Amino acid sequence: MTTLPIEAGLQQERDITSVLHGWVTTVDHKRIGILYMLATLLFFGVGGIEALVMRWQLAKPQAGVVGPDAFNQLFTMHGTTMIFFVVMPMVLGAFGNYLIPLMIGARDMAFPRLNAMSFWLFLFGGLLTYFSFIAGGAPSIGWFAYAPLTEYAFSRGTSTDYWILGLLVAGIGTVAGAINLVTTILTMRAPGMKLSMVPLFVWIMLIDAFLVVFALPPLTAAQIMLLLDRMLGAHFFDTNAGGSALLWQHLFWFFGHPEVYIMVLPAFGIISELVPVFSRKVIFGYESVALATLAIGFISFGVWAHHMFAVGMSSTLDSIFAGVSLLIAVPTGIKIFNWVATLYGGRIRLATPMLFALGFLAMFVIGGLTGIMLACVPFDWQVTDSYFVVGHFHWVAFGGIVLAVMGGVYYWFPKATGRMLSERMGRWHFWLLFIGFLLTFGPMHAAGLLGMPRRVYTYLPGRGWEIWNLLSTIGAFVLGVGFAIFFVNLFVSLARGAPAGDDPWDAWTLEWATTSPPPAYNFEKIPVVRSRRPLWDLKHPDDPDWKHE
Amino acid sequence: MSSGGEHRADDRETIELPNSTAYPLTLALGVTLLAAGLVTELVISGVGLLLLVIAAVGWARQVFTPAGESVVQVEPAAPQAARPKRRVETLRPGLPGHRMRIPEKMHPYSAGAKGGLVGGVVMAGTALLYGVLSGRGIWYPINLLAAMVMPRLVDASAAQMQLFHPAALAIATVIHGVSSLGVGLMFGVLLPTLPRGPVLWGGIIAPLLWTGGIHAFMGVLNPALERLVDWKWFLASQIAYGLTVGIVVVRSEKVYVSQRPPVELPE
Amino acid sequence: MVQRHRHHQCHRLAALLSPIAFVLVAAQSVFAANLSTLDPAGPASESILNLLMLVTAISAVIFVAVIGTLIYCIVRFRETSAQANSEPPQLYGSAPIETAWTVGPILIVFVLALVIVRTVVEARQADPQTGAMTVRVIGHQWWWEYVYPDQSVVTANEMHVPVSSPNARRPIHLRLESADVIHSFWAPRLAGKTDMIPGHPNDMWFEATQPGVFHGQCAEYCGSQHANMLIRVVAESPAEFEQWLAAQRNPAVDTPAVAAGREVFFTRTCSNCHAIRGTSATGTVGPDLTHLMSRQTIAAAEIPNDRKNLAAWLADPGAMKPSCRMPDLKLSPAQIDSLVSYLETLR
Amino acid sequence: MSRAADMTPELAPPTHALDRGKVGVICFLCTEAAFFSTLIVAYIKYIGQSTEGPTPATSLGLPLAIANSFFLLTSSATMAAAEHGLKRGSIAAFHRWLTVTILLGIAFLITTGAEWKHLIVNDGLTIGRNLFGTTYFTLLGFHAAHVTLGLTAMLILFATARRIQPSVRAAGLANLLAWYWHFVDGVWVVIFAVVYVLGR
Repeated sequence: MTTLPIEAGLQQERDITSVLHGWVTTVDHKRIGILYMLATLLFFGVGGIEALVMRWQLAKPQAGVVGPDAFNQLFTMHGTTMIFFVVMPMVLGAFGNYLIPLMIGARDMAFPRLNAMSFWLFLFGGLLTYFSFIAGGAPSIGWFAYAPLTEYAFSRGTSTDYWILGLLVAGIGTVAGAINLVTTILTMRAPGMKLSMVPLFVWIMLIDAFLVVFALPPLTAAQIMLLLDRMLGAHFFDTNAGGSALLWQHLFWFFGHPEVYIMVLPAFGIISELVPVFSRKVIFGYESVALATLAIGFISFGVWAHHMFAVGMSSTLDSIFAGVSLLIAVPTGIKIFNWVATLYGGRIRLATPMLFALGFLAMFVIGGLTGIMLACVPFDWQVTDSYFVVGHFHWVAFGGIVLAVMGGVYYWFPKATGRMLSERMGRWHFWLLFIGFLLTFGPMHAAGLLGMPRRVYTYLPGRGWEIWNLLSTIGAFVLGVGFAIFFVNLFVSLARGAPAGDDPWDAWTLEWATTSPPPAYNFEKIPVVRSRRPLWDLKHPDDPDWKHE
Repeated sequence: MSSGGEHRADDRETIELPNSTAYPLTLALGVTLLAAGLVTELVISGVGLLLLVIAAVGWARQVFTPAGESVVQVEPAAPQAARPKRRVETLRPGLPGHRMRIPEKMHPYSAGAKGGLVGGVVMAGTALLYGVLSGRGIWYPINLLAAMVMPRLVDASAAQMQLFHPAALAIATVIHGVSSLGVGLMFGVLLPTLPRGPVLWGGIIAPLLWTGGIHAFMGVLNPALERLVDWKWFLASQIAYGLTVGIVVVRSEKVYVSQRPPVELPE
Repeated sequence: MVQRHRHHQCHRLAALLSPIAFVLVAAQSVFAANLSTLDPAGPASESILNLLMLVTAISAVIFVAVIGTLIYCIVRFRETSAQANSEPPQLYGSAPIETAWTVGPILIVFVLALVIVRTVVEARQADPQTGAMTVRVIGHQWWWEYVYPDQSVVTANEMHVPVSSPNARRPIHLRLESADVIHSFWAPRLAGKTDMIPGHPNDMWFEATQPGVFHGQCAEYCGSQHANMLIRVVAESPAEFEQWLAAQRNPAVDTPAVAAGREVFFTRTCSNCHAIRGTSATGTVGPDLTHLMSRQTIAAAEIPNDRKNLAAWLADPGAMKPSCRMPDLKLSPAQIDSLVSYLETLR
Repeated sequence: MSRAADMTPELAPPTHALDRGKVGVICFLCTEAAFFSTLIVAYIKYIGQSTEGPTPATSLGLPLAIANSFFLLTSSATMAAAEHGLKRGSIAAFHRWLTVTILLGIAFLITTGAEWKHLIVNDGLTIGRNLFGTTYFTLLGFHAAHVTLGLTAMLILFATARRIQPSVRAAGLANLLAWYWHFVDGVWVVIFAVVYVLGR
């Protein structure tokens, strides 16, 4: 078979400057998706190194690797980076951008130029935030930046302003990207492809993009208020002038909790694609998975104050937010059960993408269960803001999002590059990640239960935390090795990987119906779709899905 | 507006695609400099604003004139070798086809719901009977259940538990009703799938397991109940409930499960 | 009675969940630092531990069921080479089974929600009416101020409370305030944490059912020295506590022998920030020093309060506690020596 | 394997009724609504919380606000008329009604400016004075900025409408711009209720 170059159909690019020029001026959703991927991997490396330095400092009590201010900057930038400059742009920008037009049989996004702008706003926003390091110190306010610590009286200098402005800039890009995704999914589907036929990944991304549309503006507004406080002497969060410290928390978490789902739903989407293909079965309960996602989306706007059980709300509010938070367990459980039921009676192929998907399933159950624990308000009073919470959200963020995303990378890398990633290195990568993950984040739960608060740059000996912190640090470095193998795998396979062919996994969605990598226009002819698995129909002409759906 | 999305499956060999352009990058840079100027020098904001305007104008020109797009020639791709066709196995001998929603037949949901409600009545009756026979009166078991959510009943004495509390009656009714109905629904669906049928499982095994499990945690679930309950009667009421659900469910006629999706998604 | 009953409950649960408890408890040979949530020393933290055990048990059941099924599927349904040319039957779903696994979690959540409502209300209704002793706790960057309004006592970083017993309950009511940013009061063996928010005072209640020094630390990130904002709650018998109160109520002694050090204190701006009752020093920025030497540690850290450390602290506070608010006053060694001698009389 | 194009050729391609521009603008207005909701929530939260004067009761007058409401609400109607004119293909009607709309918008800005001048010069109310000033100038400022943006877009459309042919496209743009303008008016109605009625 022939593999068309990515720029097929566009002008030929030979020397390095014109290649670069081609990439920075591109409006092709696939190239923008790849740019997103490269940029987020870069930020991921930076955020990961920040985490390793912190773990090194915490490996033993009263270590002197970094001082308090450097440490506080590190955890602020680690959280900010991983959430705003890694996970969100990776799932929405890289995966959403690259896959959605292909999956729905479109030639590009609805607004290709806006798409390019979204990427550059994200990248420049990230760089602006990091510029604070050069401009006199990074922000040291924590990623949720609680007022009044962020007010000028307590955070002098410009670092906090850089944090606000960088996130504002990136935020505009994110919202524009979300609008683009919604519009693309609603208006650009291939003929015949009803909304009830799009791949679950697309369904989930549609809901995800809606969450961005409604959740991000409150953060933007809150950040502008904070900026006005800092620059023009306004009093939104100035408690001495009657301003409220809690208003910031309410606004931030009104964004912040949907944000958790903005990050994790695409992981659900990836899993919903991988599990059926590697079980050789149609997803068990397509409608339930889609509706459960919708339910999670709705409920996620009603749970924000469960981050605030310790701020002294009334018992009524505590109970309501606890109840609604518990309720989220129901649709989440439905999804997990549906994925497992998809495995049941299938033919499971343990290729690397599936390893990550199965790792996700196992770990996400635990993350979900500790989430239920945290919704139990009195228990939350003990462990909120402790290392138990750090363990919990990393369990979800890493055991959920990162494992799913890695599975997605192994699954779609052949489509994007025309080459397979090495399975051997993939297996090493997976097992190191899995073991390192358990070792890093498991002990954090124990440390939290034993009274260790989060965001401490050091701790005293004899508090019972040493062993857990040491294990965590060892685990973090195992993770580091795992990711080093991953990056090696990316580079080596890009140059020397086995040719992938159009459809290496024998899959069923439209992106596998074109070449790897696809031409700029994606499809020679836009396919006509009659079922949820158009490639099944193609591969089983005597027994197509559409006769049954 | 541009991009070739509107071109559907047609015979054309060419496709219109938007041209590469630096305006999105320029506009993003303008916004960033505008922001950066606020914490450095306002001059930088000025430059940012200028870039922003230039980019916006250029962008608009591209969108609203044909200059923004060019026609791309489609290169026909070589056909790939066909993959060997894979046979699809049937679900199980005797079952229709290989695509279905399972199970083939089931007791209707209404049977489970009805069983749950009737079982709930029988269970409540057992509990009230206990109240009467033990001489503590009918409010005693009701108050015990309500103490699960009523802090003022948690430390109440056995004597206080015999009095009538309207709120306790309301709360106990809700808790009992919701649980009876929910468990009935679950039993109705799940029990027939277990070997030896619903009556044994629902009537004996499930109540034993359930009571055993709950025994360990009753002190947290409902400390008042754990303090004052008679476990023999507790188990008896559970068995009464389970047997009732099992009997109601098996007495219902099995129906075919719809092969349509349970809900229709928007199109 | 209630208390005893619940204690019993806790042990039964702990036995049931022994594998989990074992991992956590056995690895820590002793709770040397007195700040484990798993080792409650009062009814507030004990009822939380009970709730944790309940949720852990429910979670364990769910976990075993889901992970068991998952592993079973992986083992049982691995593709074999014989199956390479066929596809398995395509199951599209099952309305009844999906109904069951929707209703089941709803019921679990329903029951949990009921228990949560009760425990939350229970914790909050704790006893202003039963004569709890009020302590105002004011969070500062980065130390704690404790005010006993009804006993006219002000101290810092070390809170004293009487032990509560079933016959003579001595509940404590904390009025939590902040002087600057948000802090959070957390002594895990006694109770869960409550935030201290400027402009939004909070309340919490606890009882200490055994004597001892209960540790904890600020649990809401509050700036540079968040990690060195340690809590010490000293629970002692009611008699000892009354003794302590009486001693704290006295104004500072004035010992002529340390007049030189006193001179340093009042001439070198110490009194701008610190108060010493019975003198003209009434600053409120830093800790009240009237009975400084009654405290075991200094600087809201585990630094023993002795002559050597006091001298080192005065020589360069930033060396012991980086970026702390107390400035380096550039005192000469002689001045430090006399100042420490003066401070040592503040018993 | 043959490629996707001839997947199920017997099926006629149905058309999607949804228009990209409209869906995009609706999404955009959703984000705007979420943004203004946040500012309005902050305003409501801080009503009466200022630790010192001036207060809305002493500083805000209804006459100017009612005049402003009149300008904006009327301009919504004239915007609809302009849009309708373009849809009928009458550039002249479009220009006529758009001119009225723009003038009404400018009148709104001038009135707002007058109110601000009064507040700043006479009452000494600035964004840094008290919570009322903080929330008032933030909310009204962002709204006025949106009005200004809308007017700029109208001016551009006014100047280029003749050149953007075929006129269907200009009509589509006018339609989207009208949605935006109605949205900005809607926000004003809420602001009027919150700032000048509820908060005074």
